[in-house]
Parts: sequence; C-alpha cells; structure tokens
Amino acid sequence: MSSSLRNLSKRYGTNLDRFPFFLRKMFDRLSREAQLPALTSDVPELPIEKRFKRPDQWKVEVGDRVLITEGKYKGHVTKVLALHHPTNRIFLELAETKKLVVPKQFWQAGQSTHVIDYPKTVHPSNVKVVGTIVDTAADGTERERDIAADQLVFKGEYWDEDYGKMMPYRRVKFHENVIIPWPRPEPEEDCAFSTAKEAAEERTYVPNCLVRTDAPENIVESLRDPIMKRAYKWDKKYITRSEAKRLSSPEMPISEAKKAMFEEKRKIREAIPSEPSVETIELVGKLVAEKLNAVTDRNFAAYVNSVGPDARQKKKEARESARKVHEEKIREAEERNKIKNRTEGKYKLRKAKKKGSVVF
Amino acid sequence: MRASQVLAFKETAETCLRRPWKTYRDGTLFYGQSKAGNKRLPLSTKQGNKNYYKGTRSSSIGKFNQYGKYTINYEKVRTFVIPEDLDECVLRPLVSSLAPVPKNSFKGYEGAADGRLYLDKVKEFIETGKVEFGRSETYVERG
Amino acid sequence: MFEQQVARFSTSAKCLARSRKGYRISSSIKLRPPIIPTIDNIKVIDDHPLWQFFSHKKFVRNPEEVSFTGRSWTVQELRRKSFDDLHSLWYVCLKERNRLYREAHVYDQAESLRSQEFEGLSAMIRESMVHIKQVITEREAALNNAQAEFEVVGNEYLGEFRNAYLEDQNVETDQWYDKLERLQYAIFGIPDVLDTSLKVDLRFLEGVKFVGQLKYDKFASKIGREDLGGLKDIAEIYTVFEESATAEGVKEACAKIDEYRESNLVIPGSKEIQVVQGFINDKIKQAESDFEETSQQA
Amino acid sequence: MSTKFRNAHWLKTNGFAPQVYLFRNIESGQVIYSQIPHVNNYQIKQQFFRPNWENKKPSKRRDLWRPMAVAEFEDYQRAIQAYHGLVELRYMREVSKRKEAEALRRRNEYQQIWYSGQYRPTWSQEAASDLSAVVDEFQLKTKIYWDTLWRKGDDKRWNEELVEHVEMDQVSPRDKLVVLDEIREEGLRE
Repeated sequence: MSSSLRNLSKRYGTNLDRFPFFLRKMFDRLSREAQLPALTSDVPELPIEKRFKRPDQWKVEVGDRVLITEGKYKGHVTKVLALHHPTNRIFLELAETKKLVVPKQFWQAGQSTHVIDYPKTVHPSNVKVVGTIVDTAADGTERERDIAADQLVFKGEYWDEDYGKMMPYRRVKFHENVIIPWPRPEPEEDCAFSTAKEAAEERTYVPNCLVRTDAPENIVESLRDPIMKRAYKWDKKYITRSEAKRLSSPEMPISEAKKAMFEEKRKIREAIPSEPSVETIELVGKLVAEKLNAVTDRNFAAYVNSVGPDARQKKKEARESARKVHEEKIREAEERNKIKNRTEGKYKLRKAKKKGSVVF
Repeated sequence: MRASQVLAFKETAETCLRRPWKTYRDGTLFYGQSKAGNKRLPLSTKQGNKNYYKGTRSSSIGKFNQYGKYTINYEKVRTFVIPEDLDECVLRPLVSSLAPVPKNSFKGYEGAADGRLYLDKVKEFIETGKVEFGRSETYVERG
Repeated sequence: MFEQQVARFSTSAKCLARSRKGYRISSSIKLRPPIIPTIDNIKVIDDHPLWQFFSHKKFVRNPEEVSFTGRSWTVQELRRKSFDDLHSLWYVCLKERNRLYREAHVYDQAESLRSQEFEGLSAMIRESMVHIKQVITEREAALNNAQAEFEVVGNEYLGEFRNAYLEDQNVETDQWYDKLERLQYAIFGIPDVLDTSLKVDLRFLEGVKFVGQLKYDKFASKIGREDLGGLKDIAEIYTVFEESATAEGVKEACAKIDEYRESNLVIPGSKEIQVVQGFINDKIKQAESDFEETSQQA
Repeated sequence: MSTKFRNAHWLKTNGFAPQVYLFRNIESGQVIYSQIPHVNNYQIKQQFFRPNWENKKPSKRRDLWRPMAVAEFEDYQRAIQAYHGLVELRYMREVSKRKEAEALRRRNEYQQIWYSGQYRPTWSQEAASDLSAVVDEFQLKTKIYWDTLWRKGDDKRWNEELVEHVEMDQVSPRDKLVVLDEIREEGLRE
C-alpha cells in the first residue's frame, strides 16, 4: 500500500476532472459499489466551491439549540454538536443512527463488536434555530419564552471577540428586532505548533529606507528558479523577439515594385469621381432635350411623351379614376342583388305556404 | 437463484464485511476500478532506450574534465543560509486560533505594493521617527 | 556414500576430532536462537545534526501528538515581521516539515493511513511558507515602485525639506539632528555608523551633496564665511557634510576648506565616487587605529 | 590463498593472526566463515550444504562480501577449533538439525523465512549466535571486532568473562580491507 498511496497523486492516478459529468458519475458509482458499506457515506462530498464558508450560509453554529423539523425526532429540541464541512451538514446531539458493520482495523478504543450505531447528519434546512425572548406581562413580571425561528435574515454585523471575526446579526424574519445571538464557542487551547497571540501580533518591520529593505540584496531573485524557461514573467519589463513576433500580425511578402503598382492603382481609383458633376448633368440634359425636341416621327414622339417626366403622373390619375368607376359599378350591382334576393325569398315563402309543406 | 443465495442478500454483520451479493458479471471488480490499468504513465528511470536519462531534478555541482575527473564548482553547490539566532525564535509554524485574522486597509492606495504608500511611510518616518500602524476595533490595520 | 557426503569439512579436523576429546562440537548441542541486533548497542551523540529530523529524539510521534489547533500565518500577519523574523520562521517551518515528512514516510511504510494526519499538518505549514515568499516579494516590489515614485516627486519633497530647514530659526536642536540623520538614511541610504562593507554609489553621493550644501547654505551667512563663494567640488562638500550640523561645525569645515584651497586642486565629476570612498576608508582606518591605541593603553 | 583448509603452521608462517573472519553478503545476508581475510570458492563450496531457493549458493563477487566480524583467539590451534566449530554448526543448521533450526527462524505470513527483496536477515543473526555457541562450547577467550556493535545484540547472549567486544573503525566500504589488515597486524603483535 505504501507505494500505491504515494502514487495516488494527480500525475499517476486517473484525473477524474478530465472526464465529462456522466462518466464521473459512473466512476463514482463504481467506486461506491467497490467499497465496503462501512466506508461509504450516505451523502456525497461536495466540491469545495459549493461548501459553506460564512456563518450566514450555515445559519447555525456549534452549541446552538435547534428544533428538529424532519424525520424520527421531529419536534424535539436538541443541540448542534459539530459542523461537517465536506457535506454542508450538521451533527446533532439527538439524531437518528444507522447500523454500520465496521472491519476490525477501523475499530475504536473500547469497541467489542462489529456493529456500531453511527449518528446520521442533518441538513441545516431541516432544523430551526431556537432562541429565548423575555415577555413582560401586564403586572410587570418577566417570563422567558423559547421561540423557534421559522426563517432567518442576516442584517448588519458586529465584531465578535470570541469568534475573532465579524459576525452577522441573526434576526427572525418579519420580526427583525428579535435577534438570536450566536452561541459562545469553546475556547481552543494553543498547541505546540502555534505561535502565541502576542508574538504573532508584534510588529518588527517598519519601512524606513528608500534604498534597501532589511532583506539582503537580490533576495527575490534567489527565491526564483534561475533556469526558469519563462524568466520574470511576473515582472516583465521587456518582450522578447519571439513574443514580439507572435504579437504582431505577419506582413504579406510583396515586392517593392508591386507595392508601388498597388499604390498607383489606388491613386487612380481615388481620382475617378463617383458622382457626376453639376455641369455634366446640365450638359447631358441639354443634349438629350435637343435631340428629343427634334423628333419628327409621330409614333416615336408619342412614345417619348409617354415616358416623359409627367407621363407617370398622368397614368396614375387615369388609373385612379378607372378604379373609382369600377367600385361604383360593384356597389350598384350589390344593391341590385339585395333587392332581387328579398323579392325572391318572399315569393318562395308564399309558394310553400300554399303547398302546406314546412321547410326547415 | 438458489434459495440459499437469498441469504446472501441479507445485511448481516458477516455479509457487510464480505459483500457476497456482488456478482462480478456486471463488470465490476473486487478491488479497483479497472483491470487494464493506466497505461499512459510517465516513463520511469529504468525505462526508455540507452539514451534515455531521466535525471533526478537535481542540478550538477561541477563538471567532468577531459580525463573524467570531476571538479566541483562551488558557485553551483547549494548553500543554505540559516539565521544565527534560530534557537531563540519564538515563532512557530502556525498561529494560535486566539489571534484574530487581521485585515489591511489600503484606502487611497492601490495595494500592498503601491510605491506611494511606501513613500508616505518613509516620509512619516523621517518626520516623526516612527510609522503608525493604527488598528481599528474590528481588526482592520493600516496596510 | 552418505558418509562421504557428510564429511565435507577437512579431514585433519576429523583426525583431530578422533584423537582429541572435546575438540569437536558434540552432536547433542542445542542450537541457539538467532541473535537479533539491537540499537541499544549504538550510542548516538546528543548534538548529532540528524537529530533535527526527530522531534524530542523520538522515533515517531503518535498522530495524536501532531493534532493541532490554530491556522497558517496569513499574509497580513507576516507583513508585520522583519526579514530576520521571516527568515527564522521559514527555517522553523522547514525543519518541522522535514520531521513530519519523515514520520509520514514511516507510517506509509507500515501501511498505515495515519500518515495523512502528518501530511495535513505539513500542508498547513506549507501555506505559511508560501505566504512568507509572497510578503518578501511584495516588499521588494513596493520598494521598487517607491523608488520609481521618488524619481517623480522626490525633488519636490527634498525642496520642501530644504525650505523648512532654512526657514527654521533654531535648527541646532536634537530634533533637527535626528531628522537630518533619518533623512540621510531613508532617502540616500547613508547609515549613521560607517563600516568597511560600505560601498559609495551615486545615491550616497547625492546625499552627501544635498546635506553638505544644506548645512553650508544655512550657516554660511551666520558665521560670515560667504567669502568662500560657494562650495566648489566634492571634497569641500564632503568636509561640510562630515562636520556636525551646527554653526561651530560648519566653521571648522570652512577652515579646512581654506587649507584645501591653497593646494589648488579641483576634483572632476568622474572621480567623485572614488574620492568619497577614499575619505570614508581613511576615516574607518583612523577610527580602528584609535581604538587599538586606546585598548592597548587600557 | 584461502582456497583450501589452512593449518596452524601455514597460518603462522604466512603471517596470519589466530583469527576467524565472518563475511556477510550484502545482497542476501548470508555469512561465510574464513580463516584469512578473503572469500573464495572453497568456502562457498564448503559452507553451503543444501542450497534451495531461500538459501542459494552465493557468488564470490568481492563487492558483495563485507566484513561482519573478526573473532580473535589466543592461539592458532583454538582459532582452527573455532573455525571447525562454526562450520559444523552451519552443517547442523542445514542438515542434521535442520528442523530445530527452522523452528527458530522468523517467518512471514506465508510461513517462509522472512525476507525483504533478496535479503534474509536470519543468516547473519544465526552466524552471530553460532559464534557465541562456539565460544561457550570450547571456553575460548575471544576478542570480537564487530563491523557495527548493532549486530552483537543483547549482552546476555554472550559470555562476559570470555568475550570482549570491539567496534572496527568506521570507514567507507572501499577501505574495509585495510581495517581488516590492521586488525591482523594487531593480532600478530599480541
């Protein structure tokens, strides 16, 4: 196992992140099946970015009294024992247990049987935080009362000496003046590896010289790899030739003569006017008018008149009057048809009554 | 399925330790995830042809001369400069959890590496002989 | 046949065995169990360097002994620490990681999963070490940026300082002496105690010129030595720089300058660094010989 | 030189001290007893009786054999006696009392002699035990130069009145034979 454990690095093992989601799921299932039940957990571990980090995400802290709202112990009030960070769930004092069969090498001290009761974790959404409020009765006596917050809001924050950080105020939603304070954490003792608070907070460095710091010269260079391929990428003062080449687009391999030719052509193209000048238009108009006025052929003159500038307007007017006449004709015909249908109907009804048959 | 096999599906203490319900026909293995193994492993020092020298990621400390004698170049030999008063150091590798995590404020400056900030501190030092690093009650320090 | 095979060892021994009683080992001897080597026979000196790989000279610690509270050093905390502290902390961390790595390896070899607890602590310590590197790099970058910033606003600042000094009626106070000393060190890197490792560079030279000129301008009219017509070269400026920032000091310097001017020497700009380095070396040698004399007398 | 059994006269005339040398094989852990500070085919042939996969006949490669101990006796006759005793005990372990010897060896989970790679530490441990047995059996006054005192084991296993333990000079393996030669000269002087 020793060598295999060492080799379980990213380099030697399969990199699961490389695979698509469904394959990762399959691998996960396979590995779960291959494990003993004692070593599998009911709730899968969450990726690090999905884990809770702030107290307003957890909503509860260790030592909080909570009301259980789901499962076997629904309605009981109990205490939070621990937060299980990998699954975003909490351990409660009063919790459902599952029976686990544990192989001998994982036995705890004092264990005498394979089967143990292992407490299940609970999601924070399945509990409600319990707080205490003081009621003042009409006669002035004060009475403490427990409340369970259905929903919580977190507004404002304060410096908490015991937690050593800013903590948000935990308020009951819709009753935001009611604040449920965070429980007091158990003070941790310093271990052999930790620096005392005073030593950690002592300041021994003051920037007081523009020429040098208190570090030896070239200390930063000595921290870095002297034969690094991309040296000083962190503090780039110049770009290398190859980088400059990569950053600029390549030039077309065109000879000087050809370039001159292109330039000449471009100048010619620019010299050609795109719109005719006023003089040109007048000259052309004069020439055309002279030519058309000199037409002698009657048919051709008629054609010229029909395509003249006012011919279109005339055509339009004619078409409009024709349409009006046509519409009048249609209206008259419809009037006629109405009268005809009415008289015919009357006639038919009378005929049927005479015959005595009923027409439906 | 034989009647006796049904017993194997009961979750008794013994079956939980032995997993008799597992059939290996579904392609799953008793251990691991694949029988073929990963064949795309990096070459080890013992693999490759006669010209393959993997190295040990350690730099040389000299060179061989034409007769095969190795001369050490002491410029290339690693030296570790250890502080003289290491034994008196009260700092430990970690920090007590009783010490709150301070924050730094760089209001009016770009950040910790801002030259103007450094220059202002130096000016303050010239004027008063010390530099004040005020800390608010919420543990926000001057950067 | 069997007999021949048995008698592998020498015949002379056989003869001896026959002739002398008690020469050969009796066949009824009971075989002794193998002697297991013990490390009790090995004495290791107390200050053996390799003990640094062991915690309290213990082979391995229990995983319970490396259970920890606390957290890694943050960058904000390390920004408070001087380089010496950071340097020591780096080696404290490194030595602890060496120990942990060795112990984790021992647990690994014993096929125990408890090695992960050692590696967990090691990873925490590594974070501290990464932050140390960051702080050192950051400081260097801040210094470089500040130097670039000073190129832009430096003359303005020095001008302000100069004006404040010249306008102040009474500058012969401890406060101004300290301030001048701090300015020398902070802007030009001129330490108040010179030692042999000091290398004169352009910045140093600039500082000498600034401070020397400042003193002369302040006190020249007061002591009535405007007849010198300004300081002509680096040797003169250095003479003023060397003396204390009082009217007395500048007066003495002016007297020396008078002596110097008799020689009609003028130091060109290209030789200035060399000359100042020479002055400082002479001064250090003088101080050393003085110290030796006094110690011999004592 | 050590190509055959050497008697007391030969050892004396050729400038060898009354000593028995124990060489160990760094690959397999096997031990060879020798009258003079060399290992040869003669000893391999003489001291490995029933080779099998666990106790193969070793090669005589010089780089594999390192001195483990040198036992110095009072005179040549006793050195030869001890040498014979050691070889005979080896014969007993391998042949005549094999079952008894097998019972004393440390086993792995498959009931084979414990090993790591090619190395079985039991051979050198048995050699040390045999040396102590020989010293006790013949009541020989002995001075043992150990490569490392680690191999000596528990002091209770040795007769304190008879045996004196000394550690050889700690030198690189290349210079081990020089140390053996110095021990030989020391033995001759006494």
